Amino acid sequence: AGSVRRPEIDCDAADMKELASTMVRVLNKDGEAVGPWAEGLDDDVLVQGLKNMIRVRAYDERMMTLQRQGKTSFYMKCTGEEAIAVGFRAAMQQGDMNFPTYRQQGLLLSTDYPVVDMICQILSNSRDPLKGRQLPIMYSSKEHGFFSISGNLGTQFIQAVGWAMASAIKGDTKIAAGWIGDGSTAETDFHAALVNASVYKPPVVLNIVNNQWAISSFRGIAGGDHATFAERALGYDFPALRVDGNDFLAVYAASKWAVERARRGFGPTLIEWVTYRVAPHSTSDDPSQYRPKEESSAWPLGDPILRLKNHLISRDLWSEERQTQTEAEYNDEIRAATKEAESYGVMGSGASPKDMFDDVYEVMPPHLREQRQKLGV
Amino acid sequence: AGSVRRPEIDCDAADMKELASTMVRVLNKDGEAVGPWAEGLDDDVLVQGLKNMIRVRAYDERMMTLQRQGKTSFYMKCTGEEAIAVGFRAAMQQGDMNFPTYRQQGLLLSTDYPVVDMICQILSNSRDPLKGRQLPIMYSSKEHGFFSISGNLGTQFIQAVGWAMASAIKGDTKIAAGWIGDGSTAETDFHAALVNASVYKPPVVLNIVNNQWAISSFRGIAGGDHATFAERALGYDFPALRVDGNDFLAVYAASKWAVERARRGFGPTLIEWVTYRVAPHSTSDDPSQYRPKEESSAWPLGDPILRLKNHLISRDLWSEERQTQTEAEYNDEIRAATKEAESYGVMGSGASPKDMFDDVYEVMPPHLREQRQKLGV
Amino acid sequence: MPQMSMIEAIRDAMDVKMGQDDDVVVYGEDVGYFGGVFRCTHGLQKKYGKHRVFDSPINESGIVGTAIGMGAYGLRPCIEIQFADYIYPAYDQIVSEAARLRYRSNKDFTAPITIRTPCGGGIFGGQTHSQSPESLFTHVSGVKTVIPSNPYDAKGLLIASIEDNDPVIFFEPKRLYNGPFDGHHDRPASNWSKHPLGDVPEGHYTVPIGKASVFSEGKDVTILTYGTMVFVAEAAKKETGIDAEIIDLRTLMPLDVDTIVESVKKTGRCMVLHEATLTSGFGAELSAQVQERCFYHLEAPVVRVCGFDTPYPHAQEWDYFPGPARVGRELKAMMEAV
Amino acid sequence: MPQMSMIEAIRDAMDVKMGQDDDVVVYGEDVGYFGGVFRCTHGLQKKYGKHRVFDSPINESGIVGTAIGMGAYGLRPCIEIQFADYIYPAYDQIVSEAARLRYRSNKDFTAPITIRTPCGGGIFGGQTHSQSPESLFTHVSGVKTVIPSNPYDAKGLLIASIEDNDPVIFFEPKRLYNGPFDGHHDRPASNWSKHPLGDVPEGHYTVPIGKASVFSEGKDVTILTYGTMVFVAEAAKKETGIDAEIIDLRTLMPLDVDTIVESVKKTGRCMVLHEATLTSGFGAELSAQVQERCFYHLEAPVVRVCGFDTPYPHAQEWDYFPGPARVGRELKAMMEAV
Amino acid sequence: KAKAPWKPGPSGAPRPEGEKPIASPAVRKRAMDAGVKLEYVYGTGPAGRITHEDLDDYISGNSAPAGGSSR
Ligand SMILES: Cc1ncc(C[n+]2csc(CCOP(=O)(O)OP(=O)(O)O)c2C)c(N)n1
Ligand SMILES: Cc1ncc(C[n+]2csc(CCOP(=O)(O)OP(=O)(O)O)c2C)c(N)n1
Ligand SMILES: [Mg+2]
Ligand SMILES: [Mg+2]
Ligand SMILES: [Mg+2]
Repeated sequence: AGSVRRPEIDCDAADMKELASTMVRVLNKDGEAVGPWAEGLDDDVLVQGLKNMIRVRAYDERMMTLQRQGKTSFYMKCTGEEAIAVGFRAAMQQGDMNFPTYRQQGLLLSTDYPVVDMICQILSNSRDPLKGRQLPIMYSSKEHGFFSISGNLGTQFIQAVGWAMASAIKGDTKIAAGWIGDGSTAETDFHAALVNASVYKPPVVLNIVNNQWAISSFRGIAGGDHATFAERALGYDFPALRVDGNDFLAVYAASKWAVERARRGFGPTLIEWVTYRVAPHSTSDDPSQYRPKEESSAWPLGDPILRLKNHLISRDLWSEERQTQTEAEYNDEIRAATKEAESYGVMGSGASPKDMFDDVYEVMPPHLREQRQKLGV
Repeated sequence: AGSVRRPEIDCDAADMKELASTMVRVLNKDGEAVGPWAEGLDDDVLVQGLKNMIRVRAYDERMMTLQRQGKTSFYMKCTGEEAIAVGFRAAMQQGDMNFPTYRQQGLLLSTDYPVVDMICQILSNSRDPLKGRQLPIMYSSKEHGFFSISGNLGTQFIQAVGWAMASAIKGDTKIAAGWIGDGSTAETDFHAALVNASVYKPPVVLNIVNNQWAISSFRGIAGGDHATFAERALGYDFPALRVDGNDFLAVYAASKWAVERARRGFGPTLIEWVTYRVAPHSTSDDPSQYRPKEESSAWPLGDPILRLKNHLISRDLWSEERQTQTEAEYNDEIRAATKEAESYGVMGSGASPKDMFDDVYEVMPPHLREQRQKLGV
Repeated sequence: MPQMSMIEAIRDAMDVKMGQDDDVVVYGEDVGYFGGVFRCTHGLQKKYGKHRVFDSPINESGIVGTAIGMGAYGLRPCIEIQFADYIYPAYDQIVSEAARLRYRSNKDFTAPITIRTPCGGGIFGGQTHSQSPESLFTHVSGVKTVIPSNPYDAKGLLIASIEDNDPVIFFEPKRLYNGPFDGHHDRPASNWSKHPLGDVPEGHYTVPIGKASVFSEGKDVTILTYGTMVFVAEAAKKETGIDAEIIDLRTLMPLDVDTIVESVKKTGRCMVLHEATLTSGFGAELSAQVQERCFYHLEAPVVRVCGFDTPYPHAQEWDYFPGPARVGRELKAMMEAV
Repeated sequence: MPQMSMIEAIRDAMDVKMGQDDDVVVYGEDVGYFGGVFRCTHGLQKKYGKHRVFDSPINESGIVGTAIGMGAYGLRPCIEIQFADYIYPAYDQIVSEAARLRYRSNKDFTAPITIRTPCGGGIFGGQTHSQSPESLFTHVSGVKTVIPSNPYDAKGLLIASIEDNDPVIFFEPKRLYNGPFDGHHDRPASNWSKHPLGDVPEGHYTVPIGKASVFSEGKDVTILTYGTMVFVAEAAKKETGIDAEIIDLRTLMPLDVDTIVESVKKTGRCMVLHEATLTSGFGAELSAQVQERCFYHLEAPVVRVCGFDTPYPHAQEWDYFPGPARVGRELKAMMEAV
Repeated sequence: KAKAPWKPGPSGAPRPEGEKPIASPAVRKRAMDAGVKLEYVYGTGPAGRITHEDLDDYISGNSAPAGGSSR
């Protein structure tokens, strides 16, 4: 920890190439914050970050229970990866836009987006903000800087670049953040994003969440065994960082750097967040078929919540009691929210067939009106 | 010239990264061959290379005349880029396969592929080996290691990787070569090729012909202004070379290195050939609309034919007389071939409507038979 | 009124919209400095600056992908795919993203983008500069598909497309760029400057998306067609003397069913005519709808005259192209059907 | 005879061909070590080694692109796209390359590849795990399109596809993987082990590409359908008591026109039934052809019963799905037409 | 006012006994509106197809009589 330098915010890409191959880490083995990336991190942000991570984990556990109870068909956890979305969100501002994957619930749970609405989306019930049209967890909230999630991998990486180009075209200072998984970097739209980021240098941060697995495929199947994913940026004339994604302080520090760089007009940054997918890919997945059980229980890189907690306790900013209490509070919050959400229906009950025909276009064209009428809804 | 080291054939990608940023060049300003890449180049190959380049240029000029005479609708020259295809082909063996672009006529003209057939393809006449179905210059010859050219940019880069994977799967020693233009590296299939080459390490050489222009777009519009195209390989764990593509000796030496590396099982290489598109993009193009006239007349990097000729003359392997004589010989050859080809028809005359329906499938399905019958052919 | 070619009319539509609305941006391969390989954006960069009119990397997926992002931000990109044959790398972005965005986000995000792309054969362009892939888009819920046949409609429809809040695929029949084309490639080309539809008003006007036009009235048979084939139909009508009613659909999705039904009910006969490959072409949808909606008025089967189920061949272009002779033959045959 | 699920039958087809022909290779996302998210390739890597059965990067364009290269070399790749909804990034490679290669090279190169991909809804998969994009391929000259409805056909057709020298898109209706499905999602699922079409011979056999099967004879009305909807049609037939002749097309391109025409000429009525979106779906082509070929025998309009022109919604899946109730209603209505 | 079944005549190919009548939808519609059952109408068109004229003849009583002597 602490050994990687922190370049100036406007450092030339060519002058910081080694940061694509090393790893930014702030917390050392003893939980101390060390090195240049440890500087200037606001304690309040760290404490709030811990709380948000606890909230995310409480949410994930509760939603898993819902799925096991047959109240939703599908869920995806981000266990072990909480620091990344939560830490990154802490560096963003109102008006910035994320183009997230399905494993970035932490972005939304770090805001005041109503958790009941999130659960209603998962239950596809009568209060589902997306009217039952989307698979559970595919949230959308423009107001909260969370672009509609797509089921198609990689497509949104380039959209983030486009959004940032628009911001630049309008002389705006808002920034965009693209999100992609290690496996999905193989998708061709990853390249589209890098090329366009290279040519137009828009204010975008391109985040690769390298959790080592893509369903059953190890990162090597995406070409990430001997080269790092961050090194993909080396041929595109913009900088890359490789960061310990389970070290909240490193995440927050690197995010701040890249977000500020973008906002001040110095262009895009690619960040590889090194982490580990502790959970199965989704509730439809059984990882025991393809990876040794010990691997996930060993929890490579450590539990990000535990690491931050220990750090904060060592600095007297936190305590075991507050930890226990906070966990209980969020469990209660989520339990209550779940209860409320369930009152609007579960597993699609409450979704209306009428809603099926709306919003395909801004104005319903005659053929859809005809189809709806024929169905009698 | 001569300053870039020549790594061992099995050198680790990680240990030769700087070769993506420098430029391999063998001929110095005085036309002497210098440095490690100058070693072991067969004089016969150089002389034959010069001849082939002269042949290519004679062919290009003649085909332009055909187009101006209205005997074909379309042509594309490779003026100034002759060394690349000719030099690369010299390093290949029978059985290897190229996946060329439309500017690699030199690959075919370096073999014994009948030039009359090439011209018949351009004329879409009754002897056109492709039966008039393809745009002029979109040759195909399996026997001569020349994969059917596609009008769609970039698509064949990944196909070359697949062909090489097949060779490896079968324990074969044949290698494949992919070809792409600087502008086309922006296509998403470029990334597909790099990712798959990275994961499977098949025996393929991936050639980028950086002639600085893509129709009206300068290389910067493909992200190649501050980073080199060769550097694109840095994130994919296989080596890249950046080579003066107008220096036949450098081309041949680098090709030999990469081809041998692939053949001996050490995996793919990306090569950026730095050159300059002297000609218009195609006969449909007018570059005076988008680039200063002086640029192309300055002929950046020099005329590859002149450079090789001077080198060979300085070594007494060639003479002005042989140059003049060879030019005349190839002009005569091509003129005669053109005359013969024209006797089979020009501008599509001689192509049969019946051929339109064949070979869509191996066996003509009933609906196509019906359509053909209805047309009465 | 100014006389414009289709190229000029298309350019003028963008010019008008860019002048009115700062959120309109224009880009694509060779679109900026050079002004497009067909010159449709010529002069726009000079007028509106490099931030609003620019060159793209050769990456169709990126062109559409960035446009979706810009649309989500609040811009109104009008982008060019150099040839419709090269739209496939962007197909995923169009189908999975642009088309679905409004629906899946419950209107939280939209993609008000216009994708201009030249289509169709007749310029000796071979398999990869001649395609008409419109039916690959009409199957996709959430996109609109527009294809004008003349300068007046081109300008009005392009302005309407840019103003539309849904993604529009705007096909430009390249054979018509410079003049109307009756399908007789062996006769001298004519020019829009001599055609009434080359009269294009200055400034802002729209031709509504979703409305067909009766290009030529008639009572014997209805010809449903669009783009280049409108003028081929007209030529076949003249040459056969069959009193065909030619309907220029102009918009394929949403389709103007009322105009179609009214005409077919009147004539009792219907030909569907397009340049695209027959099987699963848009003609299949038209034929199906006509027989669903006008069944008991039909005196003869709905006939499809289309490109053959082959790639668009280079040398055999005019055998492939459904020219006036083939259309005429089919017209006569269907008038004889009892 | 062994009893197999569709998954087992598909796996067995690959096993048989890999055993017979060293040139057959199998790959795709999660296909190698894990054996595929639907387990269709389970055990094949163990049996044939990592060189012949392997995992791909998540890059559909690369999966198809490499397969084309391998095909040109002389292999016979049988590749998997994890869901048909994710085939679009590979669309360019399929349309512009695989489909055109034989033609444009005058047979110098061919692409004898098989692209397996699960399609269709009914598993609560939402918009991006439920699509049926078959008509986007039937429009493409040069590819064949196959879609089996049961284990016996699946094995025989997959073997035929792998042996075929043209590119084949092989759709696997995922709702049928484990058992026939009559469209009543609220009733207990049934299992192939209790169905005669779950009887699958060991070893090599083929079901010919291009031949439909008369799934159920009848004389009142012809139902043209395929995949999941075959069993829905059967359920509607039972529930309404209407004596429908159900034709399982099995191959969409090339289409078995003779079987269709014979049946419709006999019944005089025709319903086209599929799960894909109505507009420009394959039903449009079927409807057009039926009216072209059987016009004077039709006693009522050809009716299309299809998915709606919307994305496949998640919660409203069973409203979208053309289930036995909707099919039955339409059947009754069309029998009343005179 | 049902008439007797038709009998094949010289101009149309024979339509086998018991097979359904063939006619365009427009003819079918007219017949339906006129209350005529096409089974009884003689077809002179290709493959015994019933044309508008056949229907006119039938309605005006000019078609082949029952028992079918020649026209
Ligand atoms: C275009 C496309 N191809 C395939 C899939 C199926 N799929 C869903 S998630 C996934 C793995 C993604 O792995 P990664 O990018 O590493 O993200 P992670 O799940 O690890 O967060 C795959 C293959 C898809 N959704 N979209
Ligand atoms: C997919 C696709 N998009 C666009 C085009 C149109 N196009 C043909 S050549 C060309 C420029 C290619 O430039 P480059 O790759 O640098 O090759 P060069 O012509 O310089 O050899 C373009 C844009 C195409 N053929 N295919
Ligand atoms: Mg992952
Ligand atoms: Mg170039
Ligand atoms: Mg619009």
